[in-house]
Amino acid sequence: MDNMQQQFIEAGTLMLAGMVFVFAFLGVLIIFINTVLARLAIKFPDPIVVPHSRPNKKSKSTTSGDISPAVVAAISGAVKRYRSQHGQDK
Amino acid sequence: MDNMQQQFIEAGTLMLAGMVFVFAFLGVLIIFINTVLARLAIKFPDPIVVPHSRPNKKSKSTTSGDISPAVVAAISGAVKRYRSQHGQDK
Amino acid sequence: MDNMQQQFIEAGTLMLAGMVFVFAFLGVLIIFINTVLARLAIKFPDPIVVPHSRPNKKSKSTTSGDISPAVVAAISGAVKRYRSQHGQDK
Amino acid sequence: MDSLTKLWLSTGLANFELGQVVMMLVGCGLLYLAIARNFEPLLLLPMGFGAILTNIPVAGFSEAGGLLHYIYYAGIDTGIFPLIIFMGVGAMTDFGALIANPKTLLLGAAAQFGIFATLFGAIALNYVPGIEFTLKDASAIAIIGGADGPTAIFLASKLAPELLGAIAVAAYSYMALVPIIQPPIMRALTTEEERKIEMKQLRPVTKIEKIIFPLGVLMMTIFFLPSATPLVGMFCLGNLMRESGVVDRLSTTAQNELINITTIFLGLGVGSKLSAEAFLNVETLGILALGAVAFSIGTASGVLMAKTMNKLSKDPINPLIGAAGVSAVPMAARVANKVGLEANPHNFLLMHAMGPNVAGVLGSAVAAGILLALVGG
Amino acid sequence: MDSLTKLWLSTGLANFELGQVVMMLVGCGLLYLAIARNFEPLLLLPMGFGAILTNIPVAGFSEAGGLLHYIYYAGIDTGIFPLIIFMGVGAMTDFGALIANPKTLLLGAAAQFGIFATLFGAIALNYVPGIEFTLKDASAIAIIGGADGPTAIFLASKLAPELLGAIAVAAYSYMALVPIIQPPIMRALTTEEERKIEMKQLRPVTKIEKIIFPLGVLMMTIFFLPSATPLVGMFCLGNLMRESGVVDRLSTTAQNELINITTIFLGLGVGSKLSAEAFLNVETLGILALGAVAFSIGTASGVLMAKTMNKLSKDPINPLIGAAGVSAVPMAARVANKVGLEANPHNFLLMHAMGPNVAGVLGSAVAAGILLALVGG
Amino acid sequence: MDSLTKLWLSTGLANFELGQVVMMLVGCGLLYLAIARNFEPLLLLPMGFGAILTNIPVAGFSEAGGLLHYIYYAGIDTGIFPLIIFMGVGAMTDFGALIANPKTLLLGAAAQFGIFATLFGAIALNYVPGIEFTLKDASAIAIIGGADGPTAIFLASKLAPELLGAIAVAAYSYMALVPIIQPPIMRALTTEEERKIEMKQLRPVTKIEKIIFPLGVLMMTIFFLPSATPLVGMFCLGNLMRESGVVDRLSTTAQNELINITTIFLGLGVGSKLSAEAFLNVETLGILALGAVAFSIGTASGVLMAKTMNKLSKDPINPLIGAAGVSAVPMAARVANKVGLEANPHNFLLMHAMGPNVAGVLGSAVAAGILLALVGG
Ligand code: NA
Ligand code: NA
Ligand code: NA
Repeated sequence: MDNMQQQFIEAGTLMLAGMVFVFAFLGVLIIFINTVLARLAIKFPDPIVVPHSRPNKKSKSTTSGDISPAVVAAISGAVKRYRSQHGQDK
Repeated sequence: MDNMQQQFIEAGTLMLAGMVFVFAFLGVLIIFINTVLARLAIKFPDPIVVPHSRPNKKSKSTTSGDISPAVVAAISGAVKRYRSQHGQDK
Repeated sequence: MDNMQQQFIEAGTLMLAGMVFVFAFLGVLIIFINTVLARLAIKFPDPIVVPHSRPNKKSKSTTSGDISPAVVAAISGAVKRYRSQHGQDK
Repeated sequence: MDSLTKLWLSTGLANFELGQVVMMLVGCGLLYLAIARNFEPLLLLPMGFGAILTNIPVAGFSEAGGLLHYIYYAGIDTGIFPLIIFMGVGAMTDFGALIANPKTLLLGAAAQFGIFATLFGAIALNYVPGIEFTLKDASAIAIIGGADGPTAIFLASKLAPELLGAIAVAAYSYMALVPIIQPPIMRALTTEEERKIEMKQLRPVTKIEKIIFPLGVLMMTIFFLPSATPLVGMFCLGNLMRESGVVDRLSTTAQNELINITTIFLGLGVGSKLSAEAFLNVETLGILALGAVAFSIGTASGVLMAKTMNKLSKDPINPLIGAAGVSAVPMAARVANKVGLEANPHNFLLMHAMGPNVAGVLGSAVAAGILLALVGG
Repeated sequence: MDSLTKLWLSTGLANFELGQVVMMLVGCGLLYLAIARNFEPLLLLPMGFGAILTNIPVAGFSEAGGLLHYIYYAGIDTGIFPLIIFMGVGAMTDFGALIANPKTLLLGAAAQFGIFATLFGAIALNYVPGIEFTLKDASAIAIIGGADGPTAIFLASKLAPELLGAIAVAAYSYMALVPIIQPPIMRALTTEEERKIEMKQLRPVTKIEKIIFPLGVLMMTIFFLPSATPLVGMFCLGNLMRESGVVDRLSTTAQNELINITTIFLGLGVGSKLSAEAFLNVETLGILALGAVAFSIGTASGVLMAKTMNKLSKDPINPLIGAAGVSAVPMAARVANKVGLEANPHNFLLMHAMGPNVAGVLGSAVAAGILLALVGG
Repeated sequence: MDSLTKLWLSTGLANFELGQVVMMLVGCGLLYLAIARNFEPLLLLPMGFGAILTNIPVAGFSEAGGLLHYIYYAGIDTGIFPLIIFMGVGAMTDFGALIANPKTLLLGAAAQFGIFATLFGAIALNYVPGIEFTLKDASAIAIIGGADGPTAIFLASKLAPELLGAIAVAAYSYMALVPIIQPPIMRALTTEEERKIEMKQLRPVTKIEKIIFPLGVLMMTIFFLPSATPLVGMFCLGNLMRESGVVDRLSTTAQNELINITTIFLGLGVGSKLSAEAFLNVETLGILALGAVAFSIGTASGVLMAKTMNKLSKDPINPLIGAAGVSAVPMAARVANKVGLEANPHNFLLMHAMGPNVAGVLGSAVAAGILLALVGG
């Protein structure tokens, strides 16, 4: 079957071209990460976050019985949201 | 008015056919529930849930002053969500 | 350039008509607020809300260690929502 | 001066027609009902607003290229919006009470007599001069008796789009009026003793039953009434998403953001059909009258069916729960509960009334399918 | 070998045109402004990304069948996306400060002079070789002075779609630059004493006022300027959903998920208009220059109007709040507050500036309606 | 009687064809897998339901005017739904592990051999009578090996829409079967010692790297493979929204409501392609067989590549993480972790496996782009 043979050749070429391309593409991406990103990471390091300087980013409501105003606001927001979703029917 | 008479006959037939069909349909549904579903309910009963085996399914935060980590996570999630919704304008 | 001149006249007319209209429109709106709304405000004053009569509107969960059932419901709802969003992947 | 003339000619004042003014007042009336009287505000508020917008002269909201034109043809003419709403309602519906007491399906069936009797009535109204309802029109009007908004909009958009505005107004208004329309009928048809009847506590329903139920309903609809499968199918999809427990994030979205977004546009789109030509005529009065009749007959049929069943059944059935068969979920069930409490302060009928209530949703979707199959072709 | 040739011919490298490269850099510039400089990131991030995508050779994002093509024609060409955004903005807007001090509407009116003066300026720019703005173009450019993104996009998509990209870039960039553009103008036009003026505390506003206000605005727009009703109408619908208190779930969705979804696609769709042919020309430079002029004139007009009113009014008016009349909600109000605090550390102008700020939104929607009515026909 | 005949003729029972019944059973099978076996329920539940709906006689869900027809042509034929999903997945993806250990990109590349080997296999299947796959068909089938649902749907809708149903069924089923398919292959190709290898802890990754990474990926795709930019572009847009930190509300919506809404409709639309003619044939069996082969080859290639790299690299690489290169995020990474723990209870590979896992997503999007470029033209 001549047609089949040609299809196999096409499929084989695709396989070869495809795998070469995939490896080339992701390989270049490795180089990109190792050069560009690595250099950027050194030039623009993440700011060092002192936990106490951002007390409201993650509310430290772990101490029992001591709830910060932000949490209260969030809770009352959640209550409101909860009610608006469950209190109104259809 | 011949036309009106025919319309009445059509409407009457619709009424009859409709009500018969509705009763038949929902009646068969009763049979379905009483046979198929009833049998399924016996074959596949709900697993018996021992409250203590799933402590994190409904956090038992009713005891005052004792907040579980899951709740804290939820609260901080709510705070974050609250802020992302209210802190950014337009 | 005759064409330019005509365009300037058109633009000038637009400017004049536009500013007059904007002022007229928002001016009438002032009158609307000062008459219609002011009268409505007197006729239908907001109901006086005694804080204690609606204790569940804003849950007063500021007292440490005392969480109302509504808040607990909201929290467990938030926990559920949090889990459903974060527990299922892709 | 040219500009000023042009500006004047482009004002609403220079272009108003009387009908548009009246229809804007109708729109304001709907807003009033929604906001001040709390009449089904989720739909009536955007609908009233849509009625105002569509009647603005010059603006062309409902003409080709206008916002409401796009909304109507993309979402309502295609049936997509009511079907999405129905999916969301399915995801909100708990069939537990119905599965626990399947007899209540008969109450949901009986209440559909409101639909078919109204169809007859609509044809009878053809004796009134100025009213000329075809069988399609009559069917679309009759579905008001189903007391189910999306079903009514879906059927009307298929059978009688020119009546859609009036039908939606009537359907949602009477649904909001359920607490006023039903109690007198319920009291008139029952004795004090009957209203005091306490019912047996419902058995618990297993997860597997709740999962298989929507699939069974869908299969039956496929076998017997394919024309109802768009409505029933989307409803069952929503319910399956809810009960399966494996796609909670989809179910939550269907019940919240998706249904909310769709509701806004559905309301606006339905409101866009409230034009003067389509609404300001005798037929609208006829539709409003027929709607009241439909709700009353549906309520009465449900109650009478429940009375009959109470006599035949070994377990007692409080006839009041029959009224919940008209659907109008969950309002009608609450009304049954309230009227029951008046007669017997220890009698909580709410859960028992939820059975006929959700049965009524299925019943009217089935009725809509029958009308589509027999009249829509 | 055939495959490799085909693969090479299908790469971007083999097909790039210079203009596309430049426009991708423009897109990257917008991303930089959005991410590193926090310039209106909600729109500029998707817009910059859309600018990159639309300029990719071979990929055909903005050709028939491409993603951005669908987004643009379904959402922007029809006007649907800006109108949905406007509904959401309406649902986020509190008119309380405006109702409490209605005089501030005049500040919102005065600031619109930025629009109409710019229209004049755009026509004058026709003296520059390579620039040829029609009256429609000039009107679409002038609306940048309205400092309101959705209004600018809506009007530009109707009057001058080929300028939409440049106009949106200018509008959002200058809105982000409000804290840099406005203060020098504000300081130059006011004395230290004026900036120190403290204003009377605002009276409380009742619920009924807040509910009737959007309806009143809509009615006036219907009477006097139907061409503005798409913008004003959707804005008032959102505001009514907010204030009515009966459709909180719709209002919440309009303010959150619906506006978020629409913003992503609006940004991508606007970005798709940033093609080399449309953007890389002298006209874009003209538009950027006119935008800066428009913001400056608008700010100055607002401040001068406030100075005048302060002299005529019995209650003191701090002229700084006039600058908030350009809209750019709530940035301009915050700028007024900040400049006020510099002069008088106890003078909190934020709430007072919210009045002219939201008045500016109405004012520019009205201005857009006038331009549509007089130039759009 | 006429009505009854009409009603009977409109029932499903009177119109069923055998193929429809079988396809409904297939739909029920998908629902079973989704609900009882938890096989990718988010897509398989709506997809199974869509399969049932599309095969209902008379109802015409997938004919002009039917709900699934609109969904398919608006969302899948255009490619919009898979692209929106991909944006959401991008917003959910953390590339930190990949950036920290970029070598793992090679594992994601190696695993794509599953795709191209399957393409070869699909052509070989043309020897089987009744199967006749064109190169386009073969490419669409091969992408199953990418183990990425939206990519498979997107490519199949472009190259072989008539096979879309079978391809989606195979892709999602095998993705759900990853924990069953992969472990035996992983154990067969590795020694106990190799599975015990502990890897160096990953370095922390800075914010700037995470922001620039999606832009870098997009730029490379633009340079080398524009045909992949729809998929890669939307993915990178989502990821940029996530990592930029300035548009959290858009990112949250893309990860939640928007992807949920789209998933419901994508599932229904894909299910609508499960018609008897398209599914009940030998080709579907071939596709299912090829899918299993594709996953197995992909897994093996990843593991073998990792073994090779472990020998060449100075830092130890556990070969198990190579299996995660097929994507199927995050299931495949979890499988690698689990098999690793069996050999060494102190060896937590999850984070290390996330690198190749997300690399696999990029790899299969690149592979899809190659197939589109070379076969799609
Ligand atoms: Na009903
Ligand atoms: Na403005
Ligand atoms: Na992959």
